Amino acid sequence: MADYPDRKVRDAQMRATINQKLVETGEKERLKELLRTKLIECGWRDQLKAYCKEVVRQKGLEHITVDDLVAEITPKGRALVPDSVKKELLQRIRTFLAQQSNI
Amino acid sequence: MADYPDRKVRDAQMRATINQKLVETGEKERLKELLRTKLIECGWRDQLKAYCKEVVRQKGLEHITVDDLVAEITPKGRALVPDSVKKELLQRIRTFLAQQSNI
Amino acid sequence: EYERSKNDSIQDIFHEMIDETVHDQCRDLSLRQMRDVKESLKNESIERVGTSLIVDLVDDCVSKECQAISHKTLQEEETLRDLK
Repeated sequence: MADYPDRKVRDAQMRATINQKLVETGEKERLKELLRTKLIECGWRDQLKAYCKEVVRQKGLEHITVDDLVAEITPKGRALVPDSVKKELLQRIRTFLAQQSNI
Repeated sequence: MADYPDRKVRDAQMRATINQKLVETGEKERLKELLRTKLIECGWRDQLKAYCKEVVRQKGLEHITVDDLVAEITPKGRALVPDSVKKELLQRIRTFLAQQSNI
Repeated sequence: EYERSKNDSIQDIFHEMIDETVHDQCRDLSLRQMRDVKESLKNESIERVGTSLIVDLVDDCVSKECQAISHKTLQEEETLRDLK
């Protein structure tokens, strides 16, 4: 229990270091781009687009804002990300970090 | 069905905007002139004139007023406008509206 | 401990990346969808209004022409009658 605050600090430092590496090297943007591409390829974007249309149709354009729509579709968007895509992303992050000497 | 009143409001606003555009640009007058020309060219005017004479002959000059005659020939006049003329006007208005950036 | 911390950080960053991307994509889709629907409703409205304006224009023109033709025909017929 006593070292709990230290652990938190250490974890935060570790996170910051990894994050910095990912950003500095441009890997974070590449990974996000990969994720976007995978989401298109697997049909996630089309599925969500159809759901988006359905929500607008049901609520009526005059009774919905962009923020409402984002709030409505985001949980579904999260749930629909295929496990295979998540696994690939995680693997890519791990592989990248394994190649970095000072982490 | 839910958005029907919205549609009515939208159409009313749109109608006012388009009408203003048509008047401001002089396009409404040009459309009217085009319609008159087309009605002469396609023989509509001659047909209606002949029908008008026929009505006067049948009813007798002494027993008919201008208002009677107008009431008699107008429905026929409407029915005789060729669809091609209406279509041409519709196309003209579509082209005109497509050229307006701020509608 | 070091590996645990590293692993937790990777998991956090991974989830954050998924969340950010999903949110960005959802916002992009929502903006596009709202824009497309607005555009499509506007086009439908333009088509309906354009058609109705032409119907009114034709009606108005036909009414005026019919009045003019009626006047002229009656005048001509009266002149003919008077000449006889």
